[in-house]
Amino acid sequence: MSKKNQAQLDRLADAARQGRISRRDFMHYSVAAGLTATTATGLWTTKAAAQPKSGGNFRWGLHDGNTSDTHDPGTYVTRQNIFLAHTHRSYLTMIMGDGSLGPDLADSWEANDDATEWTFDLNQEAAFHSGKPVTADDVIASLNHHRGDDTTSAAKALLTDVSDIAKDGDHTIVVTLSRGNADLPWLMTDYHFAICPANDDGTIDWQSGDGSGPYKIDSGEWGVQFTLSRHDGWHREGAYFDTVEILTLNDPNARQTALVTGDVHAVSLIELKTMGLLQRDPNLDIHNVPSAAAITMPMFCDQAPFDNVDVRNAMKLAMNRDEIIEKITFGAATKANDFHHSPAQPYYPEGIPQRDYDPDQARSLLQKAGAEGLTVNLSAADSVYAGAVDMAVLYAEQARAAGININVVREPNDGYYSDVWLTKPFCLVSWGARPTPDVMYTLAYKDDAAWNESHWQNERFNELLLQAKSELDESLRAEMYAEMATLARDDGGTIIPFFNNFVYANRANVGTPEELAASWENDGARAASRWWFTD
Amino acid sequence: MSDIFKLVMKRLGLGLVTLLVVSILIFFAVELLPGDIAQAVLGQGATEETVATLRERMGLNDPAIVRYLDWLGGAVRGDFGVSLISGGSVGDAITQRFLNTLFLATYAAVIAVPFAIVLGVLVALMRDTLFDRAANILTLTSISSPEFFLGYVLILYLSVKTGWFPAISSLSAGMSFGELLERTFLPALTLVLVVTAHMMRMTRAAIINLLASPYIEMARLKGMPPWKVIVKHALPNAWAPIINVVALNLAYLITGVVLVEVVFVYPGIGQLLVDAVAKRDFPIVQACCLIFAATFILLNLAADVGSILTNPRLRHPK
Amino acid sequence: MSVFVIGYYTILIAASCLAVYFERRRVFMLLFSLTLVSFVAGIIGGVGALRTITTLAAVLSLAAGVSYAFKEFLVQIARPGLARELRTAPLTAAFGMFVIFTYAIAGIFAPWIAPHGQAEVISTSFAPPDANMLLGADQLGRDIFSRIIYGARNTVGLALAATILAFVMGAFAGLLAAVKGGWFDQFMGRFADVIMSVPSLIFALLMLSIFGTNLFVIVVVVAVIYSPRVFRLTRAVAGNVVVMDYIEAAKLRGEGDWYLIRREILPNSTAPLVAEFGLEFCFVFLLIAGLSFLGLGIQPPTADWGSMVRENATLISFGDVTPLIPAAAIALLTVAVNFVVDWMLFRSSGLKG
Amino acid sequence: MGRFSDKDVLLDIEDLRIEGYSDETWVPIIKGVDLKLHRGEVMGLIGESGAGKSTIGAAAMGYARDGTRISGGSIEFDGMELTTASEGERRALRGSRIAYVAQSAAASFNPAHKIIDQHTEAPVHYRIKKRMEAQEDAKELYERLRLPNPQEIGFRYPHQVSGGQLQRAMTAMAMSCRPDLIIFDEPTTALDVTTQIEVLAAIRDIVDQFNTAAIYITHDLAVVAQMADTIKVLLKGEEVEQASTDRMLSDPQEDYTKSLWAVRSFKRPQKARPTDGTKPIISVRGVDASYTGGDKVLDDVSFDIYPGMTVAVVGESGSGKSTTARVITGLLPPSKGDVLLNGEPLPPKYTNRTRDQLRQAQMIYQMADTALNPKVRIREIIGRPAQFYSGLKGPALKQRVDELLDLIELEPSKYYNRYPPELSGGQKQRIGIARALAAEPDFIICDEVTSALDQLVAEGILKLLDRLQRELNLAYMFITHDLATVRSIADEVVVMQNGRVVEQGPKDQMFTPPHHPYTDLLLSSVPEMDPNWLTTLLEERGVDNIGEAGSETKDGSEKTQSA
Repeated sequence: MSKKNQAQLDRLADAARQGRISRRDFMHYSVAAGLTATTATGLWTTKAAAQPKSGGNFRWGLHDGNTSDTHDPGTYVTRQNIFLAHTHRSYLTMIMGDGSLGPDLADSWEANDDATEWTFDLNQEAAFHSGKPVTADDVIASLNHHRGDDTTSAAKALLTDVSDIAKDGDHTIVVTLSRGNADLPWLMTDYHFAICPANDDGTIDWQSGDGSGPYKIDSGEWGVQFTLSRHDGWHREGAYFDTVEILTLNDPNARQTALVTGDVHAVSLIELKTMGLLQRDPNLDIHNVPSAAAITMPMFCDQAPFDNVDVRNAMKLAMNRDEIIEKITFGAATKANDFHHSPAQPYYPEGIPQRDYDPDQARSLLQKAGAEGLTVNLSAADSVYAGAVDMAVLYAEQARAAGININVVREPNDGYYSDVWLTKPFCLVSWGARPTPDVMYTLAYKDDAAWNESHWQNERFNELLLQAKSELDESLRAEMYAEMATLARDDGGTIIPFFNNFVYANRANVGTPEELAASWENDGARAASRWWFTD
Repeated sequence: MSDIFKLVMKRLGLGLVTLLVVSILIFFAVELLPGDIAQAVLGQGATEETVATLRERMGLNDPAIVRYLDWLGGAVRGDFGVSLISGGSVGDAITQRFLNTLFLATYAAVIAVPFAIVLGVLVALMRDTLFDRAANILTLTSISSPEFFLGYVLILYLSVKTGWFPAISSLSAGMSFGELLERTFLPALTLVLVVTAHMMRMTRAAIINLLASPYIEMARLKGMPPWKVIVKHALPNAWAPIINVVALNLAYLITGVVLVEVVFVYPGIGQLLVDAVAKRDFPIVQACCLIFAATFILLNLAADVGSILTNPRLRHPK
Repeated sequence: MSVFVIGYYTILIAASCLAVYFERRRVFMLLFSLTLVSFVAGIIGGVGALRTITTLAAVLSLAAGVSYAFKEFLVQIARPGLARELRTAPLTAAFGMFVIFTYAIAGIFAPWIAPHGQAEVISTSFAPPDANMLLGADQLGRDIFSRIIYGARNTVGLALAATILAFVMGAFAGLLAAVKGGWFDQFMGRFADVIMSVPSLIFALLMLSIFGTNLFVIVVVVAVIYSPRVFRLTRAVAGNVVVMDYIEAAKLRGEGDWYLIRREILPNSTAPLVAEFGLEFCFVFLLIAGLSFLGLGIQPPTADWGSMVRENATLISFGDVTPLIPAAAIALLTVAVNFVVDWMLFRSSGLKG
Repeated sequence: MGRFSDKDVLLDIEDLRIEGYSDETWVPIIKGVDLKLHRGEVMGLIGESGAGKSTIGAAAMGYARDGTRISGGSIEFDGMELTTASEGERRALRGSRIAYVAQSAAASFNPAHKIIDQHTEAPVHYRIKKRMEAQEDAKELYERLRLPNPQEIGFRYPHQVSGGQLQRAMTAMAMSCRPDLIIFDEPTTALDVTTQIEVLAAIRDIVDQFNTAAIYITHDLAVVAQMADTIKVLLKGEEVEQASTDRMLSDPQEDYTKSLWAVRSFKRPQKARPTDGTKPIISVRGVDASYTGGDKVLDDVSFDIYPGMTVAVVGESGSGKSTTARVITGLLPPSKGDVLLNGEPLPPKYTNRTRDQLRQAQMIYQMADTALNPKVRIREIIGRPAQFYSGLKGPALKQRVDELLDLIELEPSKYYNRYPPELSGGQKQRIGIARALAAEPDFIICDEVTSALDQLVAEGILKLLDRLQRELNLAYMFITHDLATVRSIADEVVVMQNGRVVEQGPKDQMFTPPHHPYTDLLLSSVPEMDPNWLTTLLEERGVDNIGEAGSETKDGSEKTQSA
């Protein structure tokens, strides 16, 4: 390496330390200066990446909040709920920046052989903001809040297999399952399972807003703003900001303006169409992170013409995913491969060949199926996804090259999920992120699932699904998921064009870890405890 | 004076009837909203059982009439019930929001009303001059521009480009009054632009309308200078229409600012109402609508009383 | 001192002198004050400010010239009676009529004028303007110019339909109330109060949520919201007419209500009603734009100015004028209508102040 | 003319030309008028509407109303040329040296301020007097003008004071700076005769006392005869002639002036009631009536109207004349008593009457402007009743309309397609008559049909009505406050006061003494063409016994402008 390059790298490192350039830029310039990517990464970690430091008031603008939101974890639904919960409450486990599962309230967990019994050891230090230590009783009450006949929790379905939750001392709980589930610790990261202080009667006190998270609520108004300050003695690393303000900024323009003018330090969503323009602003860092949320297009496999696998595959081949991603999502999406398993989820199977736009092959498959000149209706509504109808229209245009006529049917926004989804044979659906492939497959691809949206029946797939669920050996499990992915890709009835990325931004003076958790926007909704000010 | 009292009482009575009709209208409108509140609360994770349980808990299984009468019984006693979704008292949910709205409305009104009237008098005095024409075109333009457009333009120039004022008006507890004024300056300015034009034009029109009156000619023939003719002889007789348009605009400042609240993320009652409609939270919708309706009725009443008080014919009966 | 600056002041001062010579006091005052303002602006803002002033003056005089020519054109083609009235129109009103005329042409002949379809994706997102696309492309690569042309048809057409319906309902009820009087009048008055006391945007929000956001519902809902205002005005205007002796004469002749409304009252109420129509049209237009802004108006991909503003509002922060164009289109039309209405009000009030 | 020497010329107008703006062009209103006024001289300007009297009056103050401009000539006031003076200089004269008294004091006092505040405005503005001094002065002037309660009346608002009093207060206000010249613009036209007389007396008094010059503008010859030293007659913006009052009355030179003088000569032979037992066509029997929630406005009113006869109902404003008409037409159902048509009782409300009953009683209104729908063509205004009652259509209808237009002496082809605003006042009134005739009625109520018209035109209307009565055997109920009209057209007279009939009988009886005291007051208050009439009357009755003091009208309410 020449001297000149060395000097240039030093300058880059300085700039990076002072927060003047982002990691991406650093990498870009370093590679341009002749370094290999690996070396550059190493350099970034050692020289450039600043050490987190404490202090400051972090203003955080969220794109989805409602005045009628509440502290009840059972009815959490908006980003405001979820992000606040990740800031002022704790979960048993949490998803780390690298996508692995890490400890939160639970220091460790282990299962019996068939994964029907899980034991969680709680952190001894953890305490609620009121000062009360977090005990097994609190955890049990919090989980039970989502169980039982009279619960109104939206997370009830996730815990149907749980037959019992018992405590083993003040800081240990044992969860018994009716069926083995190797993913239980992953499930515990679901945003509903926030731990609240228990009342004496075994219910929880969610009303007070007390929690054991990194920040405690000083004041707040739903749909408007919450002011929080650091919870001294939080049981985990982080929480660098002194205070955090969480603002609900539903209007995209207001949110963006607030960010551009420096009124907030980070926002949970930026408008895709302005992403390119914002990237030019040296004061901002834009993050474009793959997520596990997806757009799907289920076809009823038990109904003509989709009962023929060649037709299904022809439909899949007739889609130009790159164009859709470019035009509809402005590049803020990760190309999917017709199986509902995102790179942001664990056990992601690498090496399955990507299916691409191939109208000729699609045409020949249709010929084989004897379905040339196929005409189908595709239902869509913009409430599903901003640009859903445009996307359907674009797809119709692409499929014409394969000799497929797709009539786009615009459905009413209200009641789309009761009147169209699971009713119309071919429609557009938006899925939120699920923590593990198991949850996703069980919910929407298992043969007897209520939400089996494509009516897909594949014996091998269902068999593997059950096996994998209780398989504790990670490599074996990964193999199984890879096979399931191939089955879904080649036989399944669901076209999956893309996994939508999280696109969010922060001011350049906010330091972020190298790897950002992909479970939610803003580092898995944990920006408040993981990020810091660099100036 | 007793006549005015009688009139006020009569109008208040009519106002109450109007409120009652409004409440019935709103109740059944909310009732007719498609979609299910329990479903809305639970979102994507809803199952049939949880929805049923939640409906039961919210008391949605009673017939509509029973629920309305329940609510009415409470409302008459000053209890507007609890939010179906948050379970908190409606009064608590609304009070702060309404105070915020009132604050913004007052802020805008304190600037706009005197400004509009003085400007209106000035252009009436200088009618048919270049100044009048320019004012006419400017006010027409500001009336004709969508509020969100005005808001965005202000944000662009006074916030993004110059950084003089914050682009969003989030309020937090413990703000000083000065900070409060600075934070809410842009929405207030937008509202000022929207309502000033209307009031100014009405002031001008009301004054010019009177200029053909014999007593104005008399004042001129007494040798009074033009400003005195306008200010002393025309203005006192023009108060009734001016007060009316001021009242109308004040009502608008309170009830019609949803768009401005959205653009500036101001936590006013309009946003609350829009949210509540989206969530079908009937008690909140009902209470907000009644507040709006009552504001409208009271301001109209105030305008009528004001018109009477400024009219010597009615103030000093024969 | 550039040639531009020297030329600028030379022309201004020469024109001022000419004005003095021909004893045009107002012209002189205008020109000379402009000269003085230019001195100040030139010192503060430099040549750029002067150029802005020049551009503004050019735009203004262009608008004035077009308005004047358009007025003369109308005068030439109109019937003699109408032509005489048109001749009294001030330039602003002529400008208003010109704008309305242009919009009408754009709306009616949209498919022929617009170079591309309103939903047609012809380019990449936010493609800059070129020969093919006058104003560039929007976020989906659709031609903004074409969408604005279609927007004239959709937005204005919708507002027009809603206003007409509001007028039919409101005016009919108002006339009937004025003629019938008594409890019917009272009842209608109270009913109008009820509707008016619910803020229009909220009312629209509720109704559109209930009945869905299709065009028909929007028209009806907006009409219902604005008909009370029309009702009140009609009631007031007709109230002044029904006390006239000729109404008494017709009543004493034994004429029915319908005859009274149709033949006696309506012809004498049209002037204020037409003026109000213009104003209401603006309000309706703004309400619909507001609804679109909240996502409750005309549904995509139909081009509509309100939602075009909303869709692209985030670009404003980057100094991109795209979202301002449809908003300006809204403002321009309402200004134009108001100009014409102003003139009509002036004429109907007979005010020569 | 000998009383005034040329040295004392106060106002000298020469070749005054004024233009008014209408239909995009400036049209001449005053076409070269000369006027010379000396200190202390009172000049009467007389002429019909449109003669330009008021415009000249305003011009004398250097004031052009909105939409008019002085286009030529000179106006010299006390040596100062007003046409070239600056607006400020002209303004400084107004109120201080030249004052103005408007036609309707009720409209010309600002309703928002107390009378005395408006009075003191000019003196305080010109720094002639301090506010308190000006107030004292006002009270003194009020006293001189014989306003009741002069110490307090100024502290009332205009609407709390009656019309006659307001007119005097306005005269006092004009005097507040002791001007050299006062312009009186029809100051008594809007007043009842009994009120008019006291205002006239007060004005004449005060002008004499301060030796103020005055221009007195009116259309009423008898009034001007009382007030003016000199009379100038105007017609369409041009001077007809000028002479001293005596000469003008006794020996007018021009034909136009003579025709003005001759107006009062029309008189129709008086008819008596039929004696063959014919029933009255309309019979009002003991009618009481009141407006909703108000006091009784009619009290036991009874009278009969026989076919082919004219019954004049006279009284001042507020006496119940028009209310009686409303009861007869059924617009105001009586609270007691009833109305018979040809001996048959009529349903009290018009909505319950049959078409034929409605047809038989028609009405002609005072204000032709509001009586004819401005947006309907003449052919439909007249044709509609014919179509409505007789079912005429097509050519038959057209023929009937032509017939009717012939009857009212308007050329059918010319007026058939016109709109009312295109017609003159007299023509409009004729259309109103034709509309009533189109119903082929037996009985017509004429509500002050001539009071809004110039005298010559009114004369024509009266003659037309008379001719129609003879040809069609119509009965008229003639509501009027003008005794001259009564004298010329009535067969019988009903005198009303405060909702009561105080006297009724054949006309000749009514105009020969002895009268009911109220009738007497009415009769004696009508100005006569004798310049000494007012002086004589005041001597006979004493200043304190005229006008409101003499009558007993309930509130002395004024006749307000109805337009």
